[in-house]
Amino acid sequence: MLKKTFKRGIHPLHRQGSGKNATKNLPIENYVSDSVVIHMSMNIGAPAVPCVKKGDHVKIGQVIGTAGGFVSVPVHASIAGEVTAVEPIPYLGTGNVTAVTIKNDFSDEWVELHPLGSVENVDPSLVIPAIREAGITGMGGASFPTHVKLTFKEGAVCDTIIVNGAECETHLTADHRLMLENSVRIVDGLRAVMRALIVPKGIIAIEDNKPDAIAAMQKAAAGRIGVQVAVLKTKYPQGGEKQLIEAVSGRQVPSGGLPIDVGVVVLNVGTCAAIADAVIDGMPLVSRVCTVTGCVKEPKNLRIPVGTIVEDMIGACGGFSEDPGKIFFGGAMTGIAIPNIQTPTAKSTNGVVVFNEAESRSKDESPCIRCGKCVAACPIGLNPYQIKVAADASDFAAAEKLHVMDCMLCGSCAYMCPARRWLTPSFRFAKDKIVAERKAAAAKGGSDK
Amino acid sequence: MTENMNILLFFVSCVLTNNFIFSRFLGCCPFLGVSNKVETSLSMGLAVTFVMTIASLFCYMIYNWLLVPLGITFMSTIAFILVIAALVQFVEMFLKKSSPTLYSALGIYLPLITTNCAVLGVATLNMNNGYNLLYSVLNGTFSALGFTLAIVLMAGVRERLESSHIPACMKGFPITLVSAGLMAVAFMGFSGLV
Amino acid sequence: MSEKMKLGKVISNGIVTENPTFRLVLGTCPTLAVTTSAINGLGMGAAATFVLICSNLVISLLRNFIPDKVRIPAFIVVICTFVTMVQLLMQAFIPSLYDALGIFIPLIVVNCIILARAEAFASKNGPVASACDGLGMGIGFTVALVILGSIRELIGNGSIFGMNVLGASYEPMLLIVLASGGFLTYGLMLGLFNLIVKKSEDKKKRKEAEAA
Amino acid sequence: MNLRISTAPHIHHPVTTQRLMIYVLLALLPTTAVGIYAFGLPALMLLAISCVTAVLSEFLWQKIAKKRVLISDCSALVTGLILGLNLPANAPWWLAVIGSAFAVLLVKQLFGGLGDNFLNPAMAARAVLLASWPVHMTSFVLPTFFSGADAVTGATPLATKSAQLMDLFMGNIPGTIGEVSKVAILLGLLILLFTRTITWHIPFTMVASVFVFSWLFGADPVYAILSGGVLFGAVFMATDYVTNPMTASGKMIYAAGIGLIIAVIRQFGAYPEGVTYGILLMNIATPLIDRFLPQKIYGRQKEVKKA
Amino acid sequence: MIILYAGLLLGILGLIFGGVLTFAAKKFHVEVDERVEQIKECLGGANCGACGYAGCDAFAQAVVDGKAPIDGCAPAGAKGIEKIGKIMGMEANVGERMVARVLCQGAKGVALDRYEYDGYKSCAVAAGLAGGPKACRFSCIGLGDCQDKCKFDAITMKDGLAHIDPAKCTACGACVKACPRSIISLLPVSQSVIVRCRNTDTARAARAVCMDACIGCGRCKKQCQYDAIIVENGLARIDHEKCTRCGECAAVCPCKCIVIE
Repeated sequence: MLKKTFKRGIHPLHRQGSGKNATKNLPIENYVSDSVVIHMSMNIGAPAVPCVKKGDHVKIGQVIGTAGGFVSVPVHASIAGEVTAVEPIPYLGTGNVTAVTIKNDFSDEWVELHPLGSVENVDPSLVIPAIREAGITGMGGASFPTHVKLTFKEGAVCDTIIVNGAECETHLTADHRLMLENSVRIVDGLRAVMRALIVPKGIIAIEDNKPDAIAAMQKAAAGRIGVQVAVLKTKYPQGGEKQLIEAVSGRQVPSGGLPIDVGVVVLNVGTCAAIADAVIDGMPLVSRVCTVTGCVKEPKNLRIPVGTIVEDMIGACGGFSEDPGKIFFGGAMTGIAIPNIQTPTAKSTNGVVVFNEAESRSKDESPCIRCGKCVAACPIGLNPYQIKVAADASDFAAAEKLHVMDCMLCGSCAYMCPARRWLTPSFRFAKDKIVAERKAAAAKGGSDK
Repeated sequence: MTENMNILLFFVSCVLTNNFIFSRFLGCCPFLGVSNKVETSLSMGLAVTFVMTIASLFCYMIYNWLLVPLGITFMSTIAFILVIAALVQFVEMFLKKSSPTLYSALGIYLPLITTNCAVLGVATLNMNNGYNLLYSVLNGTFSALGFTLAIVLMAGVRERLESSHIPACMKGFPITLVSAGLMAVAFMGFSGLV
Repeated sequence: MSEKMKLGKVISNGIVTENPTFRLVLGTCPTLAVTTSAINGLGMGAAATFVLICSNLVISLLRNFIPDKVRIPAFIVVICTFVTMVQLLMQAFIPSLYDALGIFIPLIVVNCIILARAEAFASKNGPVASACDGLGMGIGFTVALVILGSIRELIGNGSIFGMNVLGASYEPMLLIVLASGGFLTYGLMLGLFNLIVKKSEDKKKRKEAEAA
Repeated sequence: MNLRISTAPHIHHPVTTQRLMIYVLLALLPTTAVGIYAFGLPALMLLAISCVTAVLSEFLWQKIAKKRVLISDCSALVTGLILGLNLPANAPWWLAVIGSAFAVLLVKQLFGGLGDNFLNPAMAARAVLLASWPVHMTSFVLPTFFSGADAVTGATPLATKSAQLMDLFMGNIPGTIGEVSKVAILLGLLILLFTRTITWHIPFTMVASVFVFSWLFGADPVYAILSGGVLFGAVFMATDYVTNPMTASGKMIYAAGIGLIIAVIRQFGAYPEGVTYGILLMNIATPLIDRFLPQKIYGRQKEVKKA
Repeated sequence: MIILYAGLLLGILGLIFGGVLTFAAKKFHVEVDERVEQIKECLGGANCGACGYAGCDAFAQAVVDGKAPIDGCAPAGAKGIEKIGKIMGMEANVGERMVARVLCQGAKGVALDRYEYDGYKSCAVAAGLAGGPKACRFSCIGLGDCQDKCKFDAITMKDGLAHIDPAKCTACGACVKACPRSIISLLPVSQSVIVRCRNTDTARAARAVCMDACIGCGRCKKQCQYDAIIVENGLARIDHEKCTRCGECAAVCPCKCIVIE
């Protein structure tokens, strides 16, 4: 059978099993630390507003930050204990974010939960509000509030929901293990959304390098209405929303559009499981599975409370096996490097990867030899070489003409570049500049009126 | 049939083998000056083609029907340059009036063409080689197409050189000239085609 | 400043500071076409110098009589007259050179240098200064052509002004006297010239900075 | 503890520029070996001289221009070797020196070094040598290991048209050092394809194009692709990264264009061989191909159809 | 006879030509910016195209639009260029010469690092990663965005800090725009007393991230006899109108963040 996939793309760390060998056979372990730092900017959009103060006692699942708008979700305490600080901390982006520090009293006391019942019987109109109240955001890394994704504009019709089990990123096995161990929950979550939005078809897409997960999901999907499993050829960035849609349905999301424009919604497997938890048990999103791998003594798949400090997670894995050079959240292709091991995790942190000194040092850029490997790799079909030339000359108008705004920063071009040119960062920079310019122009246009 | 074949060979000769830029050095100023953008150079090339075709026709008529009968062929240069200058002016006006779109595309290049030695060159060449009316006009058109080909190729190369790390002293004209030299080497491959 | 020194400056301006070939990059067509040998370069340079001096002189004399609107065509007619004179003179007295330069003699008319000098200098200055400007520009042009011609003749033919200097065993690099060789030599000379100018300017600046 | 931060991606494909160049050298090895075996010591000398000159010129230029010295990327070595393989075995030594120096200094470094040249340096240098010293560049000797007698000067096979196809294939023909043995060239092609240094687009399209156009122009198509430098050019020279288009479709247009020009020059032109000029001319057209070939961008196809 | 023909021909052609020109000039007169005409006067007028524009008119227009450099016309010569400069630069170059200054002294070893940056060499990118590689959020990031933008070779990077050579600086402002931290300012060249810090954090926070940070202690203010120093938001600022360049403040600054150029 010809397995489905998208055009172009790459195979990162092909010989090393995409860096997943160390953890792909390890069952998920629970780990709870002494304290957590939960920051309020866990979703794209408006940050949550903290509603507890220093000295308060909180239970697991208690709301500690209320949603700051429609494109925002509440934040819940992930452990029970005393709030020791509510203060701004520097985080991964430019500025500071407000964070709530909770010291664990190990009482494991939960707030009172309000289960809605089985996913096949629940009132469909209650599902999306429940998702919002549970504070669910996309758990594949983008952290877009899920209820916003599931609220369509007038007239849009969704005919397929795709569950993203591709996990094409390197090193990560969190979704893989979740599919093996919580397969029924994932299907439940999918069914809940299908019923809520009256969608006839749900496809769980999994790459063929996870045969055990495919078998488990097929078993769980058997007999469920409209649910099927699609097997995809292993390739990066298959887990990208647009690539996954192309691979599974053959449709292409129009440039600048959303998946719903072609009648599709994509949900991560972790998100589906969280939705099932929220509907069946009324449980908010307070923990997630996170792969800790690389230069740690015992790489593990951990289920951690949201906000666990990296240092504690490394400790849970037996400490560093070598002097660390670089640590990043997520896989090696799109992961975000963190400045120190006191950095807390978030709802979207699907992995913590530790690189040693040698792995983390990047080579100097050498001259571009125009080999075209970047063009052959780009899943969007752009010409990264030309965009880089424009970006280096600060000619952002030219970069925009070359469709840099369609770039999704997957890093495929930079991975393949034999001259080690910093393609992706310069595209990110160009995109930021263009967005800023557009905003400025819009603001100006508005004031003119 | 043979006439058609001859014209084809004449075309190849004018465009490739005896390319105005790469083997005759005519029209080098605009070739070096106006070749920094592909679009600009294409418009320039088309404008030159337009003018050279008409100039060949008029110069042929002036020379063979006026200067030769009167026995004042030594006036050819002065007559040609006046014809070309007047022609360019007239074409500019005509375009402005009749086709504003074409004018906005080619118009700004017209004054440049007056002093383009390719136009005077083609008239003089026609005269020296004793071409008949048809071949004079064809020579004008085809040579200009050769010029267009050269200038557009050059513009493509120069756009690419823009992002190159050329030594400071070679930037601008020097590197353009060296590029033109190397392109001329490549065009030598066409020698002997006709 | 005395009148003489001023004129001297006008002349030297054309030869060095605003050398039409190496600094202004004007008149590229004849420069590339006729510099296959030193003697051709000299011939072309001399012809152009003659036209430059005469046309500058005449245009300067007529500058107050030519209506502004038609000045460019008028200049062209004047230039054209002298070019035709040169053409006829050469044909009569040095036919070998006339054949070698061929079509590029009448094309002196459209040589940018001549029209540019007429417009930029002769139409605004007196006849003596204009003639000097023509002389300077002409010499600058000639010197450049002779330099290029000598280099190309030396490499491409092993000789200078027709005299064999590199010996019989030298195998000439034919390319240099072909079309592409013209572009290459001119480009490289231009680069070299830029480099020298830049170096000397830097030196000057450094000295000034030190003095200050 | 301070960690290191960089932007994603944090991993890279192990192939670097240097390694790509080494793959090319590896692929050139069979051809070089056969060339040296066939033509003996003079060929070895010539190759050594051109390689040393190329690397030395690059080194000196980068030192004098105070640039980063990048000779370790091996690109100058590749240029030198390809140029050497493009010379007739009995060419004088200074031809190799001038050619290599011209290739590295004028065609490559003057434009900014690796990646900035718009012409293939070795090809441009060969064309220059051919124009400057046509006699030296076109007097070929028969390989000594077939005929036994050494230094039998013969005209280029395209001019005599007497060589048999098998001789052409195995290399029993007069020609430049590199182009004699097609077996060795094909071995090199396999190496390049296997290491994914190049894709199939250029070599296959170019050979197919020469085949088709030669046939259309009334020449023997099999003879056309086996004779002269078509195979060597298709495998090693037209595939030079820097000077060919970046997209797969662009590469095919480029290669087809080379094939057409080769067939035209051979059939109607003054030169018996058109590979060098074909490649150079399409090098010149490369920026335009890159610029005007429409890209198929995800999510934008419909837009194109509408317009 | 021949002379007659020649004369006649020239006369007739000249007449036609003149007529055409007059007609064109009258019929198709278009209003243009006065400066375009003035600049055209200074140009070579040969329509040679060497400037890269389609003729002298196009070049003059481009100069007025600010797209072409004023020295783009080679035939115009030095004098012509000077004139064009005058036409274009009437309003420019008034007042004192400005010079760009770097308001940070946080070189390596002076300012503390937050992390080691190893990536795309761009301050703007690094500034967006976990708050920038240096602990101080007002510091020079030191990856040379300003250097790249400087067309006059006036900026050098040393120990992760930009240095501007006032002799080479033309105050074009390119570096000011390029700096994501806005630590480069254009100041009058005579203003030689400069507070080389922009940290507005509290004294403790500022001291914690950089040895040379201004802590807003106010000793300079007390020392200044001319009331030329203002301390706001924990940062000293000098009023250039009142400052006499006496240098007393620099002598007492405990953090060495007031310097005299």
